[in-house]
Amino acid sequence: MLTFEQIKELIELVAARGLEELQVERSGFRLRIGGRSAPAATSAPSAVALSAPPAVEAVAVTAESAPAPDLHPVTSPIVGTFYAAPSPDAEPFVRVGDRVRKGQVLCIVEAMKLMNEIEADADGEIVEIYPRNAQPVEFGEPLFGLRLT
Amino acid sequence: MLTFEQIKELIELVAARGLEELQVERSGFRLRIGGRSAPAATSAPSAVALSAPPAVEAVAVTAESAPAPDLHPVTSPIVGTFYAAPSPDAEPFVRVGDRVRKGQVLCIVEAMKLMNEIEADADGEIVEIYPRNAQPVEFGEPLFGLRLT
Amino acid sequence: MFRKILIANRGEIALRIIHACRELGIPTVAVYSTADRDSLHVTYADEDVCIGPPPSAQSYLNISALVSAAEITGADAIHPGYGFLAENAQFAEVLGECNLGWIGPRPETIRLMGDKAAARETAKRCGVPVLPGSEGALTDLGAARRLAAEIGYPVILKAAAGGGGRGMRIVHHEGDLETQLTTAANEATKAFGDGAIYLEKYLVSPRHIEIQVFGDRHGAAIHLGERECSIQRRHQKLVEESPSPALTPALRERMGAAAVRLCEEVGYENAGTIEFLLDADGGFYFMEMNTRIQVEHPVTEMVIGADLVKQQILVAAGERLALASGLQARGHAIECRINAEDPETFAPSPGRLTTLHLPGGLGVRVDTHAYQDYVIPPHYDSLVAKLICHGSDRAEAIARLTRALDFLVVEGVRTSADLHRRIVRDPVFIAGDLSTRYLEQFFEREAQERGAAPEGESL
Amino acid sequence: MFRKILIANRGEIALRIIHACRELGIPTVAVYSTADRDSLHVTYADEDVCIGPPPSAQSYLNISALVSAAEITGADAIHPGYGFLAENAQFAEVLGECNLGWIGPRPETIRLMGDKAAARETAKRCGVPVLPGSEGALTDLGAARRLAAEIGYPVILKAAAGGGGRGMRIVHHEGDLETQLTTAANEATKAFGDGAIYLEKYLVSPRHIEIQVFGDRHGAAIHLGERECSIQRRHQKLVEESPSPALTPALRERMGAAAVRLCEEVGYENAGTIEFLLDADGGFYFMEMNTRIQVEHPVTEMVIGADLVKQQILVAAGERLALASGLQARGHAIECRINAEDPETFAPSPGRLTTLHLPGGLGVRVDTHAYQDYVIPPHYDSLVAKLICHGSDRAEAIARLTRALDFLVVEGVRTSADLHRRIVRDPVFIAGDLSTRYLEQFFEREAQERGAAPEGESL
Repeated sequence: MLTFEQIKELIELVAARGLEELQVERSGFRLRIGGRSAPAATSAPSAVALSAPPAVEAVAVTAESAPAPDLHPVTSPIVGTFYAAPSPDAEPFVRVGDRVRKGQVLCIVEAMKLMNEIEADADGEIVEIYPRNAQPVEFGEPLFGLRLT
Repeated sequence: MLTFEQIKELIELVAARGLEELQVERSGFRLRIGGRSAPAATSAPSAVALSAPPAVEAVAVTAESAPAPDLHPVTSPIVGTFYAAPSPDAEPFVRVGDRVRKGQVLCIVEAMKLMNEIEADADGEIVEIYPRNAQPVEFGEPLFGLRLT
Repeated sequence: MFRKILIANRGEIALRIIHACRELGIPTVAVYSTADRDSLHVTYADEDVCIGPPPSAQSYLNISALVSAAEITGADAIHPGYGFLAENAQFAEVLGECNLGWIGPRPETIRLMGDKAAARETAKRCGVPVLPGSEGALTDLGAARRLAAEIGYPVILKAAAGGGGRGMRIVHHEGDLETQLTTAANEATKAFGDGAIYLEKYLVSPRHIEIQVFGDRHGAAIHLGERECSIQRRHQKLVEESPSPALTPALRERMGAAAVRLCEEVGYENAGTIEFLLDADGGFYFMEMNTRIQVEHPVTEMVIGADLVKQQILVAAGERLALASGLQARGHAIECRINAEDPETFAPSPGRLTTLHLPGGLGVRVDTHAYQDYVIPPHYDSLVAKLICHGSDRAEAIARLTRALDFLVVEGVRTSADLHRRIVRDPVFIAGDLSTRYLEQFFEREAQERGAAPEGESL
Repeated sequence: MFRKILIANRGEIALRIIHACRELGIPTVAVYSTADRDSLHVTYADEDVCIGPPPSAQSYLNISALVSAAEITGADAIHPGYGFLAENAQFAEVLGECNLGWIGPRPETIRLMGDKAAARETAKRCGVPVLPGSEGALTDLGAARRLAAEIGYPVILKAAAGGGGRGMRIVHHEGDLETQLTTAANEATKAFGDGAIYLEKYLVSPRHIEIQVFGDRHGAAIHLGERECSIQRRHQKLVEESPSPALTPALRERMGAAAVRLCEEVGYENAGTIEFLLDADGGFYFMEMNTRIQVEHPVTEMVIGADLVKQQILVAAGERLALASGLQARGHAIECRINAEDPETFAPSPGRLTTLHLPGGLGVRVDTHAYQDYVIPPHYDSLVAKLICHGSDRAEAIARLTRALDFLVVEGVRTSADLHRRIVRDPVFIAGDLSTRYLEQFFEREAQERGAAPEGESL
């Protein structure tokens, strides 16, 4: 896993060297930096690819699982589908900027048709809501970033 | 390749831990330290063995190719058999303590029935004669250690 | 055909299944606990989902998390591998209810074969020999005497409620039967509060021979020869091979036919293994059926030249089995399980693999999820790699295994590799003179040799 | 049997020979140049001798150093591998004079087959087809016209003294013959000072098909089927397979019989390969004989299930060949050569392998001397590993090769792995539609596709 500083360094390098693309895929960590669109060359000198199937996406920078380090994450205790609101027509449980209390329901994660209410595990202010509505979430995936109060 | 200091450290460790044996075999370097003759245990915890066939030799310490660093080595330019003297009955070309001059014949290395005279490539004093008489030597193997004069 | 397969497992078998799916062109979903984030099955699957914390009960055994993972990734079938939920009939049923394919036999078959008594009954019904013994608990000494005389000594007395060796007695002569029965009943009462005892024929040094079977939903039921798995430590297999040095073509034919009868009787679908004990006289007895792929399936693959995991997937998708009974075996294959464990105590030895150099070349197969710098987590079983060698005959397979083991380098954790290096050089192993007591006797021989060696020998 | 074998080679083939020796129980001596101190063949041999500095002429080609190394270690036979001194008749003779065994054919056979004209004559003598053409240089235009009409257009004109494409002209129609002959003769005169030209049938897109042969000193002469090696870059093979998608059983029979006739004619001992060009009509023509083990011998081993290097050793020691002609092939095997080279320019790319993860599992064989952190020296050829995959048929072999290539990780040097990943996905390759022009056409197709793709496609 690369640190934030290292990723920044890599971006600078990719840009400086005029590389077309850099992929790093290792141990559950993925980084892909799309550089300048080069004319013909097919692979960058230092490109690292564990699997070959040519990915067609063109991502600027994607670094999974890197929520801001100063926020308190509320993570999903189960695998399932994230819902911001109790029903499609209803208002979301919380919005960015809301102050929440420990035990307050923040969202629903649906698993096997069961609606699991996810509660805040601390008092705080909602600074980030990571998943989009109806997005699948994994165990341990950060759902909200709280600034603790 | 381990340094002299590291080897000494390993000997201390093998002795201190009461190990039966330590083998390190890596990249053309071999080290084998025979420790105390332990009663029953078959393999030392940190023993590293690249090949398993049980060697029956019991070497105290064998560390190949580690001539003293302050001497100038005269190495064998060919694979063959080292002879210290021109014939079995003759006196050796040189002895430890002799002063030799560049170009002076120091020994013979026999290869395919050809007697190749090996000359000193510098002036100096013979401090070490590494191979025994009639011992096989490899290309590049140190034959003599000279203190340059 | 399935559109996407979720692999409800980890380690080498997860990777093995990924291989098969890749070769069939089917995308894969890996699931993993937080302890397995850096595992190769996660790296090499097309998608991956973290399903829970390290304890298996909350991750790899968590049915709800697995079904959810299939749902959020759009997987339409699950391969359970071996262990974990592979023989869990309820899991198979839940998948059926959720319209998810299950790569294994029907849940009712799993349930039937998972019940020892029902499995034994089924085997008897279709003429598959079982160990002769009392049907249920013994009623009195006279009945015990008559039965023991009928099946022949030695016999074993077992607590009906029991397990773990308590209430268990081996009786070699009729004269000992009464005393031993009393002792066993007393022990059983003390240990389980139930003194009921049953009696069974006792095999002194049987071989563990298992038959690989396969069925499909179109009525095919075949066998793919045997594996000898006699080399075990505490009922955990350590070395497996195919063919068995003990089987003649005629005996193979008889055991294979018995296995196929059992498959036909239960309408067995997918891959399965029927375990037998084989005595020195060629008598064989049904022990149990494993309703899943086995750890040691590679030795069968190496000799018959077919991919069993691919067949599992194809058959589960409704295709006809592409293999036939009595497929021509070529040569001989032996598997060594390289476990991360202390070579003396067999205690697990998790940790970082600071060096890993795997042997290769002709006839060498390595199934592993390990790589240099991989950290073996302490939460799961200790299997690091399966080293399988194939040769034109048993002698060549052993020679190849020996050089492969000698060239294997694992540093950072302690492994069973050195034990294997000694086994493959053991004259008794080389002679093929195996039984489930082999390993115990092997250690005894080693201890004797160490004891017998003069002090000065190691100099 | 030999008491100790010295391996006069390096890299993967040295390790391959060590494997065979270990399995036969014969101790080995590795020789190495100072550039190869850290090479695995040095690590894994029983003994090792440094024979010289990095340049091959002073080490691996240094006959005196090799003989001395055998003498000081007490080796009684030398295996030359491929390349270096493997086809050096003088080396084989010297060994004979020194009472050292030579694991290869007799020196006179090496010499005979190493002389193109003599080899061609020998082939013709025993009815093995050669490319029709002029015997020696053309005398006049009339003779050229008659010969070309007889063997059919296109024909190729070649400078008798030549090489490297100069003085070489392909003639498609009789009308062009006169002009082209003049041009070719002029070019040849300029380039070589000799305007002599000969004429040969020109095969437009032939396949490169070679037959593995084996003989022993007891008169056995057999063939072990073919390998198709059409995928070449500048006459260097890149992908090899067995069987060839182009051979019918009848054609295999005919080519095999021709190869065996040639072996019988020269009393061939040990392993050898007879290379043919095969045209689209099933006509085949002798090109040359390689009097040694080939790089691509593993594909044959995988389908026939035999160890060719072991057979080389046994036969050289005077044993009878343990293989028979027309051995039943099982399935299909394909080899990819993973070279350390720039994927665009093919320039060698030596350096440290910072990461090396080799694929494994069913049907995957890797022959390599590389390991993580190994430094590929710049002095020798760029072969890092041979990845060989076996499947029950060609489609399965390709699918397996694809997943194995996808799971291969080599970091630190640039390799041909990515080119292989593209080839195994190429519909023309998958269709088995191969010729020696395949790779050239493959690159043309790729260039066209890149040109044809709309700008926005990659978004």
